[in-house]
Amino acid sequence: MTDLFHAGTAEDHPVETGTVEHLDRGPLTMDELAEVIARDIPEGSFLNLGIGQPTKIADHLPAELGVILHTENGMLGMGPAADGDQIDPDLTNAGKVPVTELPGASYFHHADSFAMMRGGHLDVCVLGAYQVAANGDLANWHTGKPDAIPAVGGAMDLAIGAKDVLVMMTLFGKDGTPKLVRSCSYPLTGVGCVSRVYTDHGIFEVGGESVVVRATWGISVADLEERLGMPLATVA
Amino acid sequence: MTDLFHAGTAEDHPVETGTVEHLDRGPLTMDELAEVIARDIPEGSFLNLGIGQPTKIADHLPAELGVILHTENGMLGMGPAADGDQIDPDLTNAGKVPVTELPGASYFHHADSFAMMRGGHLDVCVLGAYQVAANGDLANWHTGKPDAIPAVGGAMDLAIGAKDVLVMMTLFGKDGTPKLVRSCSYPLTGVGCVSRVYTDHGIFEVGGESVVVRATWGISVADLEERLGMPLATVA
Amino acid sequence: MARTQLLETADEAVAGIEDGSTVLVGGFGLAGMPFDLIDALIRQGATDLTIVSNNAGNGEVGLAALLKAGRVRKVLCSFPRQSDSYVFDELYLAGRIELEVVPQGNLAERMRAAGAGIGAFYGPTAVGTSLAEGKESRVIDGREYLLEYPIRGDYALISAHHADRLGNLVYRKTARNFGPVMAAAASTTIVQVNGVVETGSLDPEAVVTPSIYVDRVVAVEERHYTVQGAR
Amino acid sequence: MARTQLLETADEAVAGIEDGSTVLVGGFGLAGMPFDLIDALIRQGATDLTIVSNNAGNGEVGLAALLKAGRVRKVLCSFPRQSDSYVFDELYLAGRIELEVVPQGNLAERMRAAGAGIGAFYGPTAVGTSLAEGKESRVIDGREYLLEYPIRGDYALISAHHADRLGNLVYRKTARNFGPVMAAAASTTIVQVNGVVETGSLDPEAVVTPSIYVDRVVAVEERHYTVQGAR
Repeated sequence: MTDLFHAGTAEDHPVETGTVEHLDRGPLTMDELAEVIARDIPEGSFLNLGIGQPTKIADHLPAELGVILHTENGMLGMGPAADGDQIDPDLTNAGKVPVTELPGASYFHHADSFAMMRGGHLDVCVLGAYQVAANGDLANWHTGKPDAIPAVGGAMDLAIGAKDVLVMMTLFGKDGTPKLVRSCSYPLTGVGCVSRVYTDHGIFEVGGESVVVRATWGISVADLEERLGMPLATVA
Repeated sequence: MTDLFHAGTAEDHPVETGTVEHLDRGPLTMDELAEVIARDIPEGSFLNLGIGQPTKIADHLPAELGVILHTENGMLGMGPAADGDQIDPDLTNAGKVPVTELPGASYFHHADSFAMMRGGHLDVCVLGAYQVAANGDLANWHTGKPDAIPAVGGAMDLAIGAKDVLVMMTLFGKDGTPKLVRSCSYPLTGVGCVSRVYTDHGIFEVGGESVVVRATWGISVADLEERLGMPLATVA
Repeated sequence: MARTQLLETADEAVAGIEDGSTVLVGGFGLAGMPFDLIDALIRQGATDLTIVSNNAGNGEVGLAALLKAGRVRKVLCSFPRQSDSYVFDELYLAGRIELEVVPQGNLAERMRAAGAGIGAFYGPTAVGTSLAEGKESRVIDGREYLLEYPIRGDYALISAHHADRLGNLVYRKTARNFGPVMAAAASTTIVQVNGVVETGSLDPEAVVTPSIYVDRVVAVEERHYTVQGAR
Repeated sequence: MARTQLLETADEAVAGIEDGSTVLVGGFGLAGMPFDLIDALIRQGATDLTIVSNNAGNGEVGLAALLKAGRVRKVLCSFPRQSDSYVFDELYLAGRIELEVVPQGNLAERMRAAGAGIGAFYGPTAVGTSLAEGKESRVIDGREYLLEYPIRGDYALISAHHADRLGNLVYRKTARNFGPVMAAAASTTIVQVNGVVETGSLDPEAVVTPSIYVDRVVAVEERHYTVQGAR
């Protein structure tokens, strides 16, 4: 499994290495992707994980890394999901799933919690997405379909709040349509806010002059360019 | 002493009685004035007392009235001044005088404390003043002298924050100049914010079409009109 | 606000809520939702209400029950759509309820502004999105912000853990959520608690909502409800 | 902000503060003043500082000592003039220090805005006074407000009661005052505490400043100072 993390260990950070194509295996599973992202979370970070797939990342953060989880419903120091007797209806994460409390936790009300986010105090947040654009635009709150009930939650606050906004998603929709795009067709959550996109097929840096691919899994950079319909820069 | 309070008991509130001239005695002392004001504080009020003379009012509030004192440096439920072993450098009032804590007290930080004031949650505050104008303008923070060091503290926040802003002051300066005036010559603390002015010589309602005198001590309404140089309305 | 009233029943606690009121309702999903007060409000009968809450109800309890009873004209919330928000969904899709979606941070901060006497503020959220439409914007120090106005309530219905007899409140864990902000943003704040304790028994350093923000308190039986997502 | 550093001495805690920095200094009078950190800052030598604090020093200790050492170019505060503020008074009257008087509520709320990502806000204080001069005003719902901008610090020096090893803070009584607001408003927050306790020993419901706002912590000997106004 070491190879899986070639693009993601703290010691061997993708920013400092060249682009790696992993062609001896298929795309990552979402669990593998969570593990890759976890390796990129800096030691001691304050981290918010969006509802859905990103919550898996917590399972791959070693305790000694000292990462502290924020949940926007008013807590720092959130622990793993609660099981059995641990379940307390007064203690849930932002997805309303019962969770636990770690030593050193603290609780605060919603205005304080969002002040923490909007004031730029969180180091990293990882969000799911419908689409991310080459310039870092994020679309993850609304499909734009006329019969969809709009529901934004804290997504727009997270998108503009954390110092580093990462996206975790599959690179293609179920119909094969790319979700990393030149420009979002879905309603935006935030403008130019995403720095890096982690997908089953590759890791991409966005928001710069060109999209930079840091790693691929099960596909070459050349094939990715073709499927995404956009040029991709690599790092030597 | 009952007569002293004719204009001020809860049962016999000046709003509901005619103007009373107390000509059988001299002006009130500041302690007597504090007692008069205390009788006008409604039961269960949240009350802020300004630095200086107004702090004396606390000594005259019976516990059964359930008045809760706010101090803008972050506390509700402030008790009397601390003596001897009670003195704790971490527990002072807004004048930096050591005070005590009553059961049911709570502490909060400065932004929360001023949000409480500015959000209009305090029922009453009583402030000292250099001048109050007939329209309710308050001047209590700056003499306007060129060599004076300006220092506003929380005065401007209190002036606009409490539901009812009362002033406690001597009616005349040491040189005999009236401090209840047609229009303030000193720099303003707040515009049209004062509802009632309690002085050694009389109680006045301001901010209406005319200044209404509710009670006098040691001087007649007619003589007050002459000394203040303004017409005073009375209540039959 | 004058001295807090301690009431015997949730029905007494919600007495007098007028038709057409704006009611801030605490809770994030089920955590912190004032079930007993909402049930009492349904019995009380006030209608044509505007509800401000993070969600728009779960299952058929609490806020969902109020919606189902047809008492709500409009909902301001951040996240109406949930796995079990079918009551709201049906009303909304049938055009029988108005919805204003407000980003969660704006919902909290706009209520905080109402409680704090702030006339309006420039917030960083939703710039460049469809939720910015119709809002004034301004560039400050090179960053764009949107002008956001306070959200005030005629009433707040919230849930806390304990109150003392003066009305000071403490909460439990993430059930704190919107309670403290709503308590300060409403003209009349009504609180259900799991217990009323003697004045002086709460740590003054740990009081979260001082009694000045609390108008009516009622102690209720401990809540029992199914936790969504429990595994 | 990444993991909080626990340091052995106040000198280590204030290392690296640059000339010309804006430093938020906690305390209301002497309560909550970070004496040890200020003394260390005097030894450290940074100069040309802008200080944001409620007062401008008492006697010749703490902030007054920093002023006396000639390290301060400008003070933003609400209440410089006190019975024992003679160090400031002399510097000010001699034209050797700049003063910006800010109403206490604006001082607190403007720092809160800096910590909360608010670009600016319309506040109710000082309307119609000389402190409104030069400020934008706006009538909202029939009431006039002034536009107020955030006050950010490069550093905050504050005092708290206890920290846990992660950097979570609790305070004591009215010494809490500006500490929590300044901790969130500064790029680097430095805290002196009376003691560091094990992580997990603070009640999570009673933590006032979460560790995310705390960069450096140093435990100091208990403070001894004369209380002004004690009788």
